[in-house]
Amino acid sequence: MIEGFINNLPMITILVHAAIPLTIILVYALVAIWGERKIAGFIQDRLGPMRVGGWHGWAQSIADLLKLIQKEDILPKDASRFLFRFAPFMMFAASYAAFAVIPFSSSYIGSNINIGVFYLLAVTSVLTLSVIMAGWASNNKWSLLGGMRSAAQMVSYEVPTIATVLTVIVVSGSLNLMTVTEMQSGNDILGFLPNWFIFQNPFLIVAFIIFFISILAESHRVPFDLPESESELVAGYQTEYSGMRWAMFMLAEYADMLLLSLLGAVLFFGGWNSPFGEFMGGPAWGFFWFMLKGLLLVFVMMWIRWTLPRYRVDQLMHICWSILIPLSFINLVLVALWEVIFN
Amino acid sequence: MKKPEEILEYLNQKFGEDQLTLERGDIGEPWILVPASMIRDLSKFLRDDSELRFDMLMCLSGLHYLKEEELGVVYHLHSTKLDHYVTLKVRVPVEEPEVPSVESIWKTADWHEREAWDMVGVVFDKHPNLKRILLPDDWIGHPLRKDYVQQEFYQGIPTGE
Amino acid sequence: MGMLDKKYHDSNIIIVGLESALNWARKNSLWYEQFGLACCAIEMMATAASRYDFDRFGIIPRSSPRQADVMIVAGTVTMKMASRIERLYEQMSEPRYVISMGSCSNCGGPYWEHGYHVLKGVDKVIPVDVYVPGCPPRPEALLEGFLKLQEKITGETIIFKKNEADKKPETA
Amino acid sequence: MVEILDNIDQREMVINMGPQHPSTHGVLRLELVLDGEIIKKVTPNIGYLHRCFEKYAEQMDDYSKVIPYTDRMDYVSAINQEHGYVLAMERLLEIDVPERVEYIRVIMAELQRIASHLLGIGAFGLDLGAFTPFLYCFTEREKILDIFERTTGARLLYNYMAVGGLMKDVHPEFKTDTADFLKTFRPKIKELNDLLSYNDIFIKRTANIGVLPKQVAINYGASGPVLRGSGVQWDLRKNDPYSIYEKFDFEIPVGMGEMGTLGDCWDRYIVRVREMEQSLRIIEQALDGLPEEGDVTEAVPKRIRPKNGSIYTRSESPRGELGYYIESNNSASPYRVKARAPSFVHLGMLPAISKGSLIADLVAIVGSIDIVLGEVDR
Amino acid sequence: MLTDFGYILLFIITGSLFVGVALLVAKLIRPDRPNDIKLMTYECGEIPFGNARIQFNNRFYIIGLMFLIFEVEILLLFPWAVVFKDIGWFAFAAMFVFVFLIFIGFVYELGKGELKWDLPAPVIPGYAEGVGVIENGNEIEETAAKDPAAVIND
Repeated sequence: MIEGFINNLPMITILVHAAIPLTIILVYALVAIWGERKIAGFIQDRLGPMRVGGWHGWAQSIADLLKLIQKEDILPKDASRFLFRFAPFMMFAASYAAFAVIPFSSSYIGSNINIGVFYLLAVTSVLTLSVIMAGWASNNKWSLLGGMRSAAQMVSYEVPTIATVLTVIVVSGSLNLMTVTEMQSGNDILGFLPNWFIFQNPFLIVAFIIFFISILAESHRVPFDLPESESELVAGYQTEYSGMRWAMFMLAEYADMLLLSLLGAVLFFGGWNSPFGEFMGGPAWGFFWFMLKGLLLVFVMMWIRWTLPRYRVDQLMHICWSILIPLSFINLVLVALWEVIFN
Repeated sequence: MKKPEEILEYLNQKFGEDQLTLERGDIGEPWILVPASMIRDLSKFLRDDSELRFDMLMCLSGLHYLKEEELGVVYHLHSTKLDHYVTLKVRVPVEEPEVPSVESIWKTADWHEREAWDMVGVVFDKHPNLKRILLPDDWIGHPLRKDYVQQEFYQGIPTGE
Repeated sequence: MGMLDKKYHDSNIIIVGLESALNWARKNSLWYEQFGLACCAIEMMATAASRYDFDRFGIIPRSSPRQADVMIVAGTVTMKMASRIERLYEQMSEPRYVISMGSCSNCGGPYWEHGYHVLKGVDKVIPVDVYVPGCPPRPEALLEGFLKLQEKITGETIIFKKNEADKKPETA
Repeated sequence: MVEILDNIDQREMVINMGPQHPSTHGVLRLELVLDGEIIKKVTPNIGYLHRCFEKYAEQMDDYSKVIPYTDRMDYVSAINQEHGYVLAMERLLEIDVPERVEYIRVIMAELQRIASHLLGIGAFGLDLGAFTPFLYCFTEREKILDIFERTTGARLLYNYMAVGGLMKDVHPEFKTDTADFLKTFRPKIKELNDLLSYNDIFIKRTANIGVLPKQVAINYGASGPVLRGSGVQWDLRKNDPYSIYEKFDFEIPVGMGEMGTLGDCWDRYIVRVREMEQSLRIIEQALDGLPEEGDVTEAVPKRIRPKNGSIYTRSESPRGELGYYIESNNSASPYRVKARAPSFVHLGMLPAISKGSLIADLVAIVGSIDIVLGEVDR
Repeated sequence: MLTDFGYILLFIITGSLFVGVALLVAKLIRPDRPNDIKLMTYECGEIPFGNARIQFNNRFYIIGLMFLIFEVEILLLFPWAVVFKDIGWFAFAAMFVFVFLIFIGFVYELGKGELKWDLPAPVIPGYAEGVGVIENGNEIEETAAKDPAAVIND
């Protein structure tokens, strides 16, 4: 029995290797849901969860998760059975598969493939599919409207996302996320600034702003949260889902939010490179810096959610097609021009 | 700023002497009693005449007079431009509660008349869709009638305690 | 047939431990269905606002009945609304509770005598767990109603007892 | 409903924005015929909260027993409902009311107007997705409810006014409490303006939506902020002054079409915000003029038996013109009490002003006409 | 020992495995008492009528087409972006021509108004002296004359 254990030791390490991002996402999701309610409470000068599990209700999301496990899972009679069940699988599997290429620290990356960015963008467009599937399958007018809106929104906002990611590829010259991060180590711009891409090329700041707006739309955050807008479409494409299946959608949404923030951190803010060069450089510190940058972006998303109202569908499309896309292409040309002239 | 009496003389010149009478209770404000058949073209005249310009129908309420076996409809009109008020009252026997609808003249009358039909049972002819507005469509009887008896069960749910 | 449907005869340590954990979770994350009928709905909104914050107890509004645990019947239930309330209650997913808020939904309230269109108490249509008296009840009374419901949930058991008392409504 | 189903072609969808919906401000059902997301036809369905107010008024054996039921009609502005009914009774019985009672009634009515507008504005922001202004407005509203609670004992439905006076006098620190509230509330309106009124997304979502032309508003019998939003200079406190409103000077804010065409959702919203400032001015002047002595219950008649006759009196409730038509036949119980509710009339206009808009606009239009279902269904 | 893409397959499997295990555990614990009212689709408390699956009209087709053009464009730009640093000016010139051509097509598309999504064409009720409120039917023709794409040609 022990030999069996030893010679398939690598199999265990592989399984553990694949499960690390899973634990990161689960812990992050629990903390993020509790954090969002605390931040909302702080912004609206109320307390947020307090009573559950002692100090400041830290166990609130655990209670929510455990309760959702006990909730009955209703499969409406005239919903199409297979698609209704398959939508959460596809959604979470797609967003989790994208975590394979995120370089969490210099010593850990899911799989170091050399077309990392390309693969990541391909997989996130599968999310659009699963949202439409959920909307259409539950045969409910509200979810159909939610699904159709999200079809238009996520499809259109992929173009500016990819265009801005392209500007970074122009500067970095490689698709492998690990090499992209390695290129941003050290800090010799103007002496003290860490040479992250956002400081290397002025037009990349414009690219980051466009990128941030489009990932807000990609992960259905206010002011673009039309697919499951609370006040118009009851609960959008999630109307018919209940219990653990709905929890999967919630988890996938938060995971998608983290994924796109981490992508932004890798491309623009130098992944696991610490802002002080070699001072706090090692792989463990790298992971800390990387998660800090990602969570900062997630915090800004939450902050925006509790301040701004929501756009209408046609205004949303107008922003994307008439402002973001032309701007991102012009920005692409300018970045290329700047690269050619200066280095 | 016309008084109800002046408005009545002005109308009498137009519609003939015997039709309209000014009545006054012991207390409160006077009203003009109008025969049911005349109400629509009287209202059109009240709204479009340059002297009167009653462009706002403030309130339309249905009543049931048990002793006289009659249904009443009260119109309160107001002119925003010339700032004067008038109250019209129409009384029809309970057996054939037909009153011409003024919905085409003041759009607000649409819902008020549906409510009068729902509550008191006054039928407004040429009203676009005279259906019950407050009570469910399969409700029996008109509740604001003085002799209304409440139904025991509605779709199996007891209405009493 | 999930575990929560069955009643276990032997109450060993695992079942008791699991049951208290499940009850603790259900107790601490009661999501109420966001719809109000009348004046009590304004007090429900005031309870959800900053001063009497619901969120401290982990209570957040959910607009679709599929994801809601508690249905707060806040206001007067009329005859026309009774069938809708019944359907909404049925469409909620299973471990669900009802708080009847305000004397209108408790027993018809000020409209019990001549209210021909008012349903005299929502328990004629759906089973009620906690009655919150008052017209409208103060936000503290509604919070007290929720605490009473939480006590009731901790009392629920999946172990078969001889004198199995069925759901006895509690007055807050 | 069946006839709608027959004549819609395959691409149109009939949907129920039904009694349970986050943004219908209560139990209102809107049957929408949609093409994609554009609304072809809206039919409001009301009656889910019909609580037989008029039948109750006829069964009560005393005129003053109707007052608790007038509270429950528009439960967001209960004081103004009582004020309307009490004014009608006093005109019917020709009672004149002591000065101190009039002043207290005006202060309470204006405080209630601010509280009601705060709820209307908060709910309007909530419909458009802005969650935080809703809670800021509720925090301010709680301060007003504290003042009401110390005076009348209740938070929402007060039964505070009596025919010819008040149930009881105000609590001793009434003047200082209200003065503190005035001081703290003024900067809060400016904060609300920065957060919501002049927010670019809010303007995009509300300008040029649900346009109600001036003449159509009058023909539909609109009143209050909805009529003023369409540019008609009409406020009962100024044009047809009741109680002691002619003693105070305040302007009537009117929609000017600043952000789009005249009479759109933004105009109706900004009229309510500016009206709150005017109410502050009225309260200030009323607080200075409040006479110290005078028993508030001296003019309350012991038994009310009006001879037969009828009266129609209108007062300016936060939602519009609230009218009471009372008919008496010299007995202790009223023969007929008809309440003309502004929200009932404004909801009647909804199909006309929301044809051809999107669902998101319909939610904004329902929020901008600020209806309360207790008043619509009575 | 797994190749890089093997890891990716492993990630996909663990993702769906996690969802499967979570739903399985939930299936063991949660009660399951379906009755026909509960299984009816939810429509704000009403009985739903008419079917929910209507064919959405053609604005999606236009958006899909436009998306396709840009997706293919970016696809072709990816290899260019990777090697851009080594080639320099020639790469920039080639890209500029390519992007400029598609940009002209895009500007034409914007001008023609095809991308005006679900533009609402509100019908504002009119008022005529002596007639009262008229549900202004011909409003739709007027807006059509001004901006053909604004009104959805049904």
